[in-house]
Amino acid sequence: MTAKKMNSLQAVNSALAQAMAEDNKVLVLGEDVADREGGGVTGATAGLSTRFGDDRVKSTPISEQAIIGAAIGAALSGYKPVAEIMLMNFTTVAMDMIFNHAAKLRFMSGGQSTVPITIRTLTGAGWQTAGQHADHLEGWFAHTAGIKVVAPSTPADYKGLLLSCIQDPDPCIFIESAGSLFIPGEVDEVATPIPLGKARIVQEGTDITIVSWSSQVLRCQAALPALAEAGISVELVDLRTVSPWDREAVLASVAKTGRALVVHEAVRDFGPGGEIASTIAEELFGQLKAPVRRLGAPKSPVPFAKVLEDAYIVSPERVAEAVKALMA
Amino acid sequence: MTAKKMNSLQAVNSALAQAMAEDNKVLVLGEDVADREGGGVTGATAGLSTRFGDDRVKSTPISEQAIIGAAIGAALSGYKPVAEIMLMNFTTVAMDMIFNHAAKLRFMSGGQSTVPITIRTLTGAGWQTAGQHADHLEGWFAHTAGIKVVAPSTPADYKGLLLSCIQDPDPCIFIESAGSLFIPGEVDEVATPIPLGKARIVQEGTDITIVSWSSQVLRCQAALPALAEAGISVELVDLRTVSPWDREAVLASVAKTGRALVVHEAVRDFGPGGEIASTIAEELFGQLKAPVRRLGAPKSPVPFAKVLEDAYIVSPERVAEAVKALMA
Amino acid sequence: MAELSNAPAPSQEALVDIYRRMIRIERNDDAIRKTIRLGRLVMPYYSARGQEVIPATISSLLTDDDKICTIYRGIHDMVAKDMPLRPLWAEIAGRVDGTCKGKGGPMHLTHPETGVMVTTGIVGSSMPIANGLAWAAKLDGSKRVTIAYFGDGASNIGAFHEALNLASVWKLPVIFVCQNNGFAEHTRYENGTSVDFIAKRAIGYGMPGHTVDGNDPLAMYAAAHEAITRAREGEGPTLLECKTFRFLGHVLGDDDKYMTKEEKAAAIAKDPLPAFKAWLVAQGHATEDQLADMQAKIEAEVEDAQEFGLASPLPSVDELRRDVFAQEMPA
Amino acid sequence: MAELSNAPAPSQEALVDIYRRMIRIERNDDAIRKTIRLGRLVMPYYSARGQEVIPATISSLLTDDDKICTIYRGIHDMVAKDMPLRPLWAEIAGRVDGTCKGKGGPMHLTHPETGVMVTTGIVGSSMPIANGLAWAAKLDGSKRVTIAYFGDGASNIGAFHEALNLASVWKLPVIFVCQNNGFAEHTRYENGTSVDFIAKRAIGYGMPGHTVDGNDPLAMYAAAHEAITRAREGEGPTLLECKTFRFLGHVLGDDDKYMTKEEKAAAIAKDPLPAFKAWLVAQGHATEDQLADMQAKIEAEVEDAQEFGLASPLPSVDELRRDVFAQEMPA
Ligand SMILES: Cc1ncc(C[n+]2csc(CCOP(=O)(O)OP(=O)(O)O)c2C)c(N)n1
Ligand SMILES: Cc1ncc(C[n+]2csc(CCOP(=O)(O)OP(=O)(O)O)c2C)c(N)n1
Ligand SMILES: [Mg+2]
Ligand SMILES: [Mg+2]
Repeated sequence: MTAKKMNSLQAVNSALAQAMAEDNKVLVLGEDVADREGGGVTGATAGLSTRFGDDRVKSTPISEQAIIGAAIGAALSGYKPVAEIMLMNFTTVAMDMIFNHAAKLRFMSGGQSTVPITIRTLTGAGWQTAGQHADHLEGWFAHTAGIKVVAPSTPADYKGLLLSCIQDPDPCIFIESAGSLFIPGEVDEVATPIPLGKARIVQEGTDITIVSWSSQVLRCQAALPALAEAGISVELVDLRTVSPWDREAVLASVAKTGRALVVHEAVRDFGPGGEIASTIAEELFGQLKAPVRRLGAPKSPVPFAKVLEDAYIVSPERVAEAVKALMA
Repeated sequence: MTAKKMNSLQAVNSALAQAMAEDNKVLVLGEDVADREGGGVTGATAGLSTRFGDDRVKSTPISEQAIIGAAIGAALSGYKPVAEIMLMNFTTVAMDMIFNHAAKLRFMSGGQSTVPITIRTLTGAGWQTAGQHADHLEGWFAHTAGIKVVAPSTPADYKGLLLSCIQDPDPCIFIESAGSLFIPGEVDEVATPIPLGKARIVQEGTDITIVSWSSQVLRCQAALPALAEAGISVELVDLRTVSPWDREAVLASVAKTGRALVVHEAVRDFGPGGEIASTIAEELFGQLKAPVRRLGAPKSPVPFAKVLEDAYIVSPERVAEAVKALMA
Repeated sequence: MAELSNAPAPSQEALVDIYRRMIRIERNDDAIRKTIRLGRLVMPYYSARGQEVIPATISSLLTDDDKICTIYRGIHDMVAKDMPLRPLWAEIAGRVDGTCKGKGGPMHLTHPETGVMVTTGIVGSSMPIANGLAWAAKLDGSKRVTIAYFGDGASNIGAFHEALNLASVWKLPVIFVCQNNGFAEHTRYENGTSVDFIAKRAIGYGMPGHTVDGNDPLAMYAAAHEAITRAREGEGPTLLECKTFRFLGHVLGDDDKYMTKEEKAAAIAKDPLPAFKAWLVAQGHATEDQLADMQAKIEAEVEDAQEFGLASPLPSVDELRRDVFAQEMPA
Repeated sequence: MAELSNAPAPSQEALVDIYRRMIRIERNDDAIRKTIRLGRLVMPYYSARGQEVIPATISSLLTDDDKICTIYRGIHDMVAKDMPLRPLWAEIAGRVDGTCKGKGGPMHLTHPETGVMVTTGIVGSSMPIANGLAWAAKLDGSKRVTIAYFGDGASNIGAFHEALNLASVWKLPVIFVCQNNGFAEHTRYENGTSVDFIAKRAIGYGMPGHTVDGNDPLAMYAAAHEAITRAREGEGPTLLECKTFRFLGHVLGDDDKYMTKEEKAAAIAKDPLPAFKAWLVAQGHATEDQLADMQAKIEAEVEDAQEFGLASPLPSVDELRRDVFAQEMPA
């Protein structure tokens, strides 16, 4: 297999092209996705309509409910649509279609309906897009029965996990995040799907487990050299899939290290970290050397000013500090 | 103060009438809320338009985005609108207005905008309304910066907390729940607002703390006699406000009992219980006699068949079982 | 009952078939209501009594391959589409032999074999999904069409707008059928809707829109024929506003306070069922006997379905772990 | 530039005032772009260069009491509404003296004193909120009006539909102003919108709708005057579709691949700013000198605002705990 250096945005494009070439049931729809419209505002879908035709790659009006509705209906008819919701905050205008329909039709129909759609959506602080363009809402979707939540951090994972989402028989929300989108890495030109629900051990260690996902993994990774210098052996687990999450991998790691820190970019309060932290605390009760701690954004909308946005995101320094505090 | 026997639905009506009489900035809007339309499908708003006029109590088209939008705009102009979204699942069609606007305008405007709206919404399993009419989504809102989440369980609390929501300067979502709506209780005819963010100790105890809210409190209460008989002294805490939640009261209680069970009707997985359980485990690390456990709905849409719906809800029996297991 | 000049007249067979669908809807509805009143069924029930003509006529022009998306008030649409009654009854009784194994219930009945693809309890949400079904037909190179049923109140929600616009831009083979019964729950049409005829909204989407007497099978046939033909021939969507009335209020048990006794009585007096039956006989399209025979068969079918449904076993609680995802969840 | 017969002609003062607002928009936009290019401002910038006439004309008919709700591409609307430039610049620079203390940024500029109530980054969401502001005006017994600004692409989203319907049913004093620049991000009007004129959608809401040349101050004045008068007199909402063009693509830096060089050049050749200026002078409404003087003052104002904004202090991180709720959150 030939590997190529590309960033995560290019990996998304590459995954879409591979999936469309391998399976002609795969469709792409969303605002500006066709080449007539420039192949997406970020270029994520560039070239696809030219290569696979305007029938399979369709630009839409600004109508997120109609986008997800069209994807659901096509999925009920045997297609595998990949719908782009430009930014995660815009899922709120399509939330009925996602929550009440895409996620529930299989159950409500007693298994007759299958909705193998993938919703690609971008989010994340760091680009000064302020309060309505950067929320990490994976916690909402993880709390939703019937939809899988995928949040990669590296180009290879963006590609391999997107391939899995597209082929998965269930609806998946695939979260692309500002903090990781343009970081390059090696990606196979013809990639093997990476199974959903399986975590990746970014670094093995013995003193403490850090559990993270999406761009936040990179910020945790950035904290590792300082921690190594401080003599702390960190095991960093990238969940990759937030729901269903890899309980076994996480519990095995914490059982070994005895300490855990859960870190996400989403707001900490009532965030997805609560599930993971409370599961660890419950399952490993009496075996932990320190309380399980969670780091996340403050309970605040994403701010505009750079100085505030920087403080909003959990920085590598704060990760390092928290780890040191837990080791103390 | 004269008290009257009424159920929680009547308490809501009574609170609205009291609030409208006391403050002519209070408005009511929503589908069918005016008396011309029968004063609401459940009668929650019956009599209000006749008493306070059709200008202040307005029935709307089936347009939840327009309902919340109108409430926000009126609130920005000094009014205190109480918007009804008939059922909580329908908040999904208005989620942009709630999440991106109502909750964020104060912050994004640097404090210039104030959005004192109350969103009343009904939900909860038990009425065989199946997959799209009964979800408890308080976890989503509790994860949202800028909105308060209130979930009463008794008629007196329905009234007193709704009065507080209406007068509160921040947007509040007020959750009415099937399992508690028709249970009667004593309510003051002219009631005093009950402060938001303060839990209620339903029963004092020394062995274990149960934390719950909304209709689930009643199911926990129903488990108390059996537990008392088993010789277990339970402290039952009704949070009343899910966000901001009463950390002090909960931590004080668990510090005393050394054991905690968090129970809600919402789906357990990535549910609001995670915040509470992980906070307890973290703050009281080393002081707990047993792991903190959470009970909630399975990760499933709400099912139709009664036998499934019954199994979906956390029953008093399951609460009792879980308590006993923690005491074992 | 005026025959429209520029539309093909339905054949005798088609007329009788429409009546068959109507009476099947009505007999089934009657049985459901009786069973609920006896306490043998427990469910929120949104009867469509009075609205039979609309789906009966439309379905007479559809095949099993054609799809419908309907709503909580949609059992008439399904019965018109010839969905079998046994699994329907088992479903509304919450039993394992239900179309949805008892997990969906009356608001989410689903039966892909007869084209009943989605039943939604969310106002307006049938429409965006219908577009997707229609898009798939187009991709398949098939001539099948999709019907999105919805109410007058639903024409005021955002999903309506987005769906009609997309359908028009993409020229989808979908027909948006508004069953305008004059009320949205307790709200009278004009108190929620800003335009005198919902069909006028079609202008805003560059698509044909027609207001039809939804109680008149011939008018409905003409309008539906035109819309379905257009869709099959790749000419795109149509909005049909079919005026009708629901005889039993919003939900069974509704006290109808929000309407006058007179208007209700007047509407019921125009009940299309006996009227159409009398017309069929008067025109010689069928004899009283033939229709009585047809009705008897339908009543037997309904009775059989009722018995079947109520005798079907209750689902196991393990069902809560099934069909959430394709893969069963661990216990 | 044709004067419409059935509308009051704007006075000389009004004409010059419209020009003043236009040039204030343009000079400010120019300064923002230069400052961004110099790297002294970092923000996503959605220039409205080319669309000045629309809010300039409308604002000339408004008072400080009248409200607007606008969008990410809305700085022209605010400047036209005479929002002071110092806090505007401080805000887009993310500083404490910004209208929003640097927390909202360019997409959420807010200035209630001049009626700039909400700026949203969500397509379509200005409209439902504008209704509430209009409802409040009605409840107050005030004659103030609210303007909801939005783009052509926004006319395809659900919020548009719900807002226009409610405004009509409630007869709200609101004017829906669609700044139709022919593109929604990279999508050409006709590829996303199913109707040739967005104004036609007004028919579906029983409200007046007009398509106007949004680059023609006289046509805009006539249409805006009529709509605003209607609203003030309690006759309800109007939909105005104002045709225009954005000279600088969707977002600053956009490479415009999705349009032809020719159409862009043709649009820019019709730049309303120099045309209107020349017309004013030719008609004797103002002299070159007067307008140059006005421009110089505006440039000084812009320069001052820029300096002020860039010199203002950065916010403290404590701001993350403030204004989330009315009460400051504990550290
Ligand atoms: C989004 C949403 N809002 C509100 C409701 C509650 N609701 C159920 S039916 C109904 C009335 C619908 O009226 P209409 O569309 O005319 O259909 P009909 O019931 O008359 O057939 C309402 C408001 C809902 N189901 N979904
Ligand atoms: C609900 C939603 N969907 C998508 C977007 C992304 N987006 C931002 S601007 C825009 C185009 C809007 O076009 P138009 O309404 O014509 O306004 P213009 O930018 O041309 O002024 C899109 C799709 C958004 N902000 N909100
Ligand atoms: Mg109706
Ligand atoms: Mg535009």
